[in-house]
Amino acid sequence: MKKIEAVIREEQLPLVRKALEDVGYPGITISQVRGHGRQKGVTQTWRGREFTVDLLNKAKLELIVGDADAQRIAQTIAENARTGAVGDGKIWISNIETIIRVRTGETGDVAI
Amino acid sequence: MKKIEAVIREEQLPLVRKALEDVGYPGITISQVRGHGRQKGVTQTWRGREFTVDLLNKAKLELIVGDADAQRIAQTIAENARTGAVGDGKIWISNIETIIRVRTGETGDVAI
Amino acid sequence: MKKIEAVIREEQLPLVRKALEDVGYPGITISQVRGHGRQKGVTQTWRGREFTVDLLNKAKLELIVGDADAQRIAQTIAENARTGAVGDGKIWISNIETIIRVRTGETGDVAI
Amino acid sequence: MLRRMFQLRRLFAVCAGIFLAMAFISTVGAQEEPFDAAAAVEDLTAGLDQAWLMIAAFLVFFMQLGFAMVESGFVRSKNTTNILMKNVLDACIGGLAFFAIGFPLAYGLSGAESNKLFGDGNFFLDGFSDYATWLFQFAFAATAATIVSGAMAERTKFSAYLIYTFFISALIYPIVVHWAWDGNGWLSAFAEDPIGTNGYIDFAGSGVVHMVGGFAGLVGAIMVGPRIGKFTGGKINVIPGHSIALGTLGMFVLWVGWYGFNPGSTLALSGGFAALAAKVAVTTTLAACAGGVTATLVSKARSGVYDMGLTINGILGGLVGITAPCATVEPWAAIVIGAVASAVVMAGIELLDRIHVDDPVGAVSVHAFAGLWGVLSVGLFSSQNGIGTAYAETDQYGLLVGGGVEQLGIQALGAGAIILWTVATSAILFGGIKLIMGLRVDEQEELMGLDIGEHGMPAYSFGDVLGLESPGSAPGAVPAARLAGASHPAGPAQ
Amino acid sequence: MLRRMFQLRRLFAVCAGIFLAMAFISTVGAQEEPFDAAAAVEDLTAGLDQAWLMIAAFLVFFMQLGFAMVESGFVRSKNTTNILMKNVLDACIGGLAFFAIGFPLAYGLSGAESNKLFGDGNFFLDGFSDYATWLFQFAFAATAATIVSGAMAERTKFSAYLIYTFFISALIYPIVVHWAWDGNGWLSAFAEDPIGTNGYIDFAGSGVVHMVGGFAGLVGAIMVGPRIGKFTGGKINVIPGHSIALGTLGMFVLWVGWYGFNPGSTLALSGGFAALAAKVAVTTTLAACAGGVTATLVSKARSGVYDMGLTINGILGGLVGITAPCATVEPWAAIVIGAVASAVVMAGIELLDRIHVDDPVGAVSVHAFAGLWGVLSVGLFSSQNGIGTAYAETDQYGLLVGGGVEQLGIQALGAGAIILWTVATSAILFGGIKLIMGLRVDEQEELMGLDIGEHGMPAYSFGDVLGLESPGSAPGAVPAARLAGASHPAGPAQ
Amino acid sequence: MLRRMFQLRRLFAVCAGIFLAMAFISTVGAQEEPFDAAAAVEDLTAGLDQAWLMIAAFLVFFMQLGFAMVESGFVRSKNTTNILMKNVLDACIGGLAFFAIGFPLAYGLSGAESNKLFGDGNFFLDGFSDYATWLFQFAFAATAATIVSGAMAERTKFSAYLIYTFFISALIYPIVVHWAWDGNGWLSAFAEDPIGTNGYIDFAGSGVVHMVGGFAGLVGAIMVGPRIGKFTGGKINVIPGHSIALGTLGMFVLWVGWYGFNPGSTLALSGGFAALAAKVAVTTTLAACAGGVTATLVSKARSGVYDMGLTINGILGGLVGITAPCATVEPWAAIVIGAVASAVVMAGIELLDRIHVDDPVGAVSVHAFAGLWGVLSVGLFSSQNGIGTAYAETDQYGLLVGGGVEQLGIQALGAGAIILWTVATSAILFGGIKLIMGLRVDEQEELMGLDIGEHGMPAYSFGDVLGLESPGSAPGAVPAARLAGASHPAGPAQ
Ligand SMILES: Nc1ncnc2c1ncn2[C@@H]1O[C@H](COP(=O)(O)OP(=O)(O)O)[C@@H](O)[C@H]1O
Ligand SMILES: Nc1ncnc2c1ncn2[C@@H]1O[C@H](COP(=O)(O)OP(=O)(O)O)[C@@H](O)[C@H]1O
Ligand SMILES: Nc1ncnc2c1ncn2[C@@H]1O[C@H](COP(=O)(O)OP(=O)(O)O)[C@@H](O)[C@H]1O
Repeated sequence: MKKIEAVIREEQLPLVRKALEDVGYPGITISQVRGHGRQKGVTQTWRGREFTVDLLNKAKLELIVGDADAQRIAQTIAENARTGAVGDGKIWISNIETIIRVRTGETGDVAI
Repeated sequence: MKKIEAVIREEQLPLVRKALEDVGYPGITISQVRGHGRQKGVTQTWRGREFTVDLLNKAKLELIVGDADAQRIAQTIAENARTGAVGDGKIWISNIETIIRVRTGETGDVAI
Repeated sequence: MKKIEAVIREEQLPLVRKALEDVGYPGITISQVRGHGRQKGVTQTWRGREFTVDLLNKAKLELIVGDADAQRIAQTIAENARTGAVGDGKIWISNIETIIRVRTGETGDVAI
Repeated sequence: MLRRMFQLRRLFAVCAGIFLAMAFISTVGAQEEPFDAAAAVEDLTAGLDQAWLMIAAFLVFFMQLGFAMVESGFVRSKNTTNILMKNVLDACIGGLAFFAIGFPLAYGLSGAESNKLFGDGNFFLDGFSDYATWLFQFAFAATAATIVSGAMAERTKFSAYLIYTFFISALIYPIVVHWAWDGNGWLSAFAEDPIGTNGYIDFAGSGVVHMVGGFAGLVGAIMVGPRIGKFTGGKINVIPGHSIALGTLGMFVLWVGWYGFNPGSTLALSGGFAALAAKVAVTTTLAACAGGVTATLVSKARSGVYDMGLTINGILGGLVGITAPCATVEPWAAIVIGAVASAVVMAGIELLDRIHVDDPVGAVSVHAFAGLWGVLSVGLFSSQNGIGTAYAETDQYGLLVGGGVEQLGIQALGAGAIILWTVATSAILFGGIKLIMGLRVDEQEELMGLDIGEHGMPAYSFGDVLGLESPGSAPGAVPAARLAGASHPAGPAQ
Repeated sequence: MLRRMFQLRRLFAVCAGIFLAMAFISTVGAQEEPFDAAAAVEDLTAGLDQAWLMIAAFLVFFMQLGFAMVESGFVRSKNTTNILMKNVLDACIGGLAFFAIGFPLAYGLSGAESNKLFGDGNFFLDGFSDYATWLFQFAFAATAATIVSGAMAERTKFSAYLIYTFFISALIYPIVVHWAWDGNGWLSAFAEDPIGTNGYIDFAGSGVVHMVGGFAGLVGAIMVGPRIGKFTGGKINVIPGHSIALGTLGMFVLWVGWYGFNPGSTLALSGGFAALAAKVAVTTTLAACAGGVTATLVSKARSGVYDMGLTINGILGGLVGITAPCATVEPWAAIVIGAVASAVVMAGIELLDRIHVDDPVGAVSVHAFAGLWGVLSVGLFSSQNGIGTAYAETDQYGLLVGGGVEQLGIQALGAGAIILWTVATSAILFGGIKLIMGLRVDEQEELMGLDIGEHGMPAYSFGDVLGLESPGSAPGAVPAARLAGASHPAGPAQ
Repeated sequence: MLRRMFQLRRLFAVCAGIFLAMAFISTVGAQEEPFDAAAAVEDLTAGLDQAWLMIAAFLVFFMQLGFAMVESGFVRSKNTTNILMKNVLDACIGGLAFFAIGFPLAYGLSGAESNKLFGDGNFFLDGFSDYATWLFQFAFAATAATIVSGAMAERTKFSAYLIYTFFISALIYPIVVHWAWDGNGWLSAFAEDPIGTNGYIDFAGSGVVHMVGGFAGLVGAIMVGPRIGKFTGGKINVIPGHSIALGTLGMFVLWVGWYGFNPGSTLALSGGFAALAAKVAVTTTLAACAGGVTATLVSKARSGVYDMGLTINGILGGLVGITAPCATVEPWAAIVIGAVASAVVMAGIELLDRIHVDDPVGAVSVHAFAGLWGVLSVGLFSSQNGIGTAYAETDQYGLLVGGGVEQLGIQALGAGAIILWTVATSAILFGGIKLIMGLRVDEQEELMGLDIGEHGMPAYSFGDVLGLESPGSAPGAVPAARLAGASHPAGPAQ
């Protein structure tokens, strides 16, 4: 099994989720994070003074998927999260050794 | 060393934490996430109109544990997070290469 | 590629970020978490009654870095997050198989 | 004395007002008629006094917001919608109930008289046209009702609460009003032949309003039981509220509203009452200040921190305490009464914890216990001059300022009667509800929060974008569960 | 009748007040002159009446806070600063516009007269010194303006909104005021020779204020179009607001403010008006209560939960509904009117969803639709006695209480005229803005939230420490983008 | 002139009120006595005037909520409880201090007189029964005190702040009141023989209240030093507040409260004062509107966004600026004064940043700088008619409207005296506190937030379930640290 982690723009999330539904996926866990890569932050203004916020809100997606599906699902995310401007985010994949479905106690691919 | 990640119902957290204390564990990191797997969301109502919220709040637990303890601790979590209904969550285990205790700079099993 | 995950005190974050900027790093993703290890919590007071909060707010950092940089960056974080008191946190490193830059679709070290 | 006379004058003034309006219409046409000073003064007097009553009523009604904010700040965010909606429905149901039944039972007259125990006329305001009085009394009734929601917060069924709130506004509270404030009430200081020398003195209602709400809340809190996790195996746990900002907002709103509650209880400005109202505003202020300072210093001494939650409760305790004696004590005594009230509140919170009664917002300590202290303090601190100006020339006044023990005894009697009535009727009411439909939400709902279970919506949603995609339920969509797990208790594995 | 006379007396009283101040100064020196009762009474009358008007104005202005809080609670957190600032600027721009142009168009007199269609004098308050009247009318104008922001929330350009708000305060609203409330207005019940028997009766402005705001909002909501994601392929989606606590806070503030809006519309207390104001306060209260209870019960029956959002809307609907008839109907009718208003609001929300008009906070349903109901209800429920006391002895009153159909007809005529004028002028105004500068923010900004795009700041920031390190922009620093992506549409890869 | 006479009349009226209450009691028995118009009018006058003073006091006290909300909205969430509690204790400690010492130093009379520099009688209100006056003055004192908390927010020790707040209410503010407003004060426009022609004119206290609070805040902000991270190596960093919603809420509450502050400063309605109060309400409104519009437009021009924080500060600046001249200038001048005040506030914020003084909420710019502008603007814009109505017939009035330079000179003198006194006493006070106990929390506490360090609780807790499990501290439990790290500086490794 693989774990796909994707950090994307919050506002692309609806699109990505729709695309995932179309290709099918076993489940997803999402959290709010902040970060920056090449993107250099945005300017905000507080009582007359401008300042740079260099950690921007992003959505982090985690999906545990079977080995066979990993590449396809990662591609789906990448394509739908893309706007072409800096700040689009990163996706990375790592290996998972065991998975347990809490409800049933099942483990292995059937538990994904 | 292993990393155990568990996504469980928020309301099961107290039970799980108590059970973990009973079996012993080195430390824990918890975050609020949203997700769905087989669970199809809940209905909410906003000014007269019902709608489905399909991302539900969950608690995500991360524990770095020694290789020997991983299975036992994952089982403890699974058993105590279980209600038997969809939405109970997933637990997955992956490998960790290095660990550093910030306070002392120690690394390896002693730093867990 | 490696993934560095660090759980540190929130109030050390500015220092750590400054140090990271000095040594250079490709990007970072930060989230708010709660946790405890050896630290036994703090006392709070609510309408006259004291209680122990045993899950403390921490900042979690995630950085995907090249294999060569992992050790150096982890050390930088450790040194700058250190106060010497319990609660300083943990850093752990694991392996990443693939990385994709969403904006361009590039993969591999160039996408970090 | 002033007040006793006033009751009669009120009706007269209102009638005069209506008469004058007519007179006015005709005189305007013939502008040059001789000036009738007496009629004009009568008109102005009615205008001034009714304006005072209305403005005071607006301020007292404003306290609804104060209660809603303090209570919601002191509960967890998952029960915020629930406590807010209880506060809103208190006002709404209370208004209709008090219109139909409550006010008639308190002050209603069938023929020319009611009896010593309850009013019996003017149902649905039939034949009653002193609207300013109704408005003012309604705002008080809404206050009494709203106190209970705090004591029973975070676990009480919404439907059960609605039934309760109807009955406190329609029955439990109005009867006490009749006893203590109607000219015919058996306890009333305004009765022809009052009990003892002065009758039971409760100027703005430490007993009539706050003890009724507070003791009903106590009974409710006991009967509904503590929240899950509050007391575990003899251990007292702490369940902090979710917003000190809302709590502080509510406290300040209540303080401002109290300037309607206490000074407004002169019911008039003319006839020298303005000076009395001003004095009441001062004693009210000083008691609140003393309550706040006391709680701050005591909490610092006890737990080493300046405890904002206790300070809010302490100020409110000071305000509740001064509500009965505000017109009859001197400023220095107001400070003492406020400080002691604050201590009573803190001791009450400790006590309830010890005996495992769970009052999430401190409503019982603030309203029942500090209210009781306020009622008794009339018998301890009222000055001869104070009672003389507001009620009647008398040699029965505060024990500690040399006025003998009689008034203290009557105050104790009044307090006892109010407690007895309130506890008895509340116990029957909550007992009945528990038997027939249950008082409490089920465990799963309590854990998930009542906002989701009873109202279908959390109170807050700060992560905009993450929530955006939620689709509306298209007709025919698969019905989703209201509670994530509750509706599938060990449902079939898929 | 009372009111008609009153208009003349007002000017007289103010002049008398100024004269008296002078007189007073001289008499104080010679304290022992004979007491002039008529002069003293005149002074007190002016004092009392102006105080009432001012206090009512303060309460009505307080409603600005109520609108700001309800509207911000009902939108997403990413558009909170935006809706708050729109509400603030409504008041600020509205105040200046109403001073310069609005009030003159409503009530201004050049020479001794205006015409039936608009006032034409006293620009910049030149030659006008009845300041209490201006203040009261300003607070009303601000109310009408602020309604629209809710209906167009979460997607309207700030600059476009500023232009609109200037014109509603300077032109659209004042003309309607002139028609309905000025002594020369063609619809006015205070005209020498009013239309029909009584003229158009709208005591505190269900039509004049709320329908104007509500229908302008309807036009605006249609012209700006629905929010992204609200209607997708024929499906009605739900976009919940971000804070029920703010919504409830706002509702209670509005309720309290309404005690200035309705009872204050007697414009005086003397001459028997105090009793009328008190009656108005009671009908207002009962309608609000009935609106709240109705929404609660209907929502429970329809969707199985006690729906807080609808309850808030229902109470506000009850208040809007009773605003026209508050002085002329009996308490029982107020309950009916409030309950029906609440039902109208709920039906309106449903209807707008169905026809794909996106009104994020329910402003159109609450103000336009319940306002229309309120105007018509005058013709249905006004009692003969009610109209007699507040306006004129007449045999034309409520249809359902036996007073014939004429008044209902006139009410319908008035409502029709208001709708026509408001819709026409709003359509031209919003159409013009759309053409010249655009009404709507761009898509990227709407998705990110208007707070960032228009105001450079999110409304909330709860994670302190994580934000601490943000450095201020040193001069010469690399300019960063306002929107994370918008300004680099497919910018060069680095 | 009106006001000067009024001071004497006030005492008389109160006495008359009490007398009348007595008279009334006896006459009621014998209803048919001849009608004494003079006595009745005297009673009504006292009633009306005291009611005005009380209602104004309630509104001014309401400003405590406004300050608490603006200040908490403008600081970070980790210091929210702290700033709220400082605001609450301001009122509480201020009330007791002003009762015991402050009011006596301001207005107290020993025997029949005080001196030009301070009052010296009526300590603990001994021998003083004009309660409405005390209440009104207390509300003003609480305002002056509360301003400082904002300027010193997010790093000042709570205990140090409590000491300061006692002294400003007991000493620093009351002395200025005596100088400027007491009939014996050396600057007072109400003195027998005032300085210059008219004396120092400060109708509602731009100088007496706002400059005192603002300059004390300036001294405090300098002496406590900037927050960690505000200025780093010559760079000016930005530390945004945590809630625009609370900031807006507070601003609107302050605006409403200002309707008590300024119009209430007529101190009466009778004797023609009602018309003056209404005029004051209008100038106050227009200045606030102009302040808001100015800040909005300037911020848009300067930084490209509609800056809500500046708009809030700009409106408050407009209100502070108009506070001194509100009674003596014409409406058009109020608009100019408000607009300039708003510009002064924005320039002040910029200036303080440049000279590295850290004022987290803009209190110094709003209250000290706009207050100073307000005081001077009296000498620039007061019309002859305006000064004549509110003070005395005179040929010394506003320089820019042709009244000569004298009044401007006296205003500058008054402002200078206030600044000197306030800065000197504040410097001694804060210097003493710094020496003896320290002004500032330690670094670790500042980083963690004062809510945890001083009050043992964060202000907010939105993640309910995750917090649920916290057990209460069972007796004998291992004592846990208050701050996560502070108490274990390099504690033993475990
Ligand atoms: N090396 C990295 N490690 C961890 N997170 C990263 C890394 N690079 C980027 N991110 C995350 O991805 C987000 C977008 O990255 P950014 O570099 O701005 O986009 P782009 O790939 O278009 O250059 C960042 O906000 C950050 O959260
Ligand atoms: N494949 C997955 N990848 C990531 N998270 C998952 C996955 N499956 C489930 N989850 C997480 O577990 C939670 C519960 O999953 P769900 O499928 O509803 O439970 P069950 O295992 O009982 O079917 C989800 O809300 C989601 O956060
Ligand atoms: N074994 C672990 N697994 C997951 N998180 C841990 C673990 N140990 C510590 N942490 C995280 O690190 C934080 C600090 O740990 P703590 O043990 O208090 O510090 P120290 O290393 O100084 O003893 C905790 O709050 C927790 O979030």
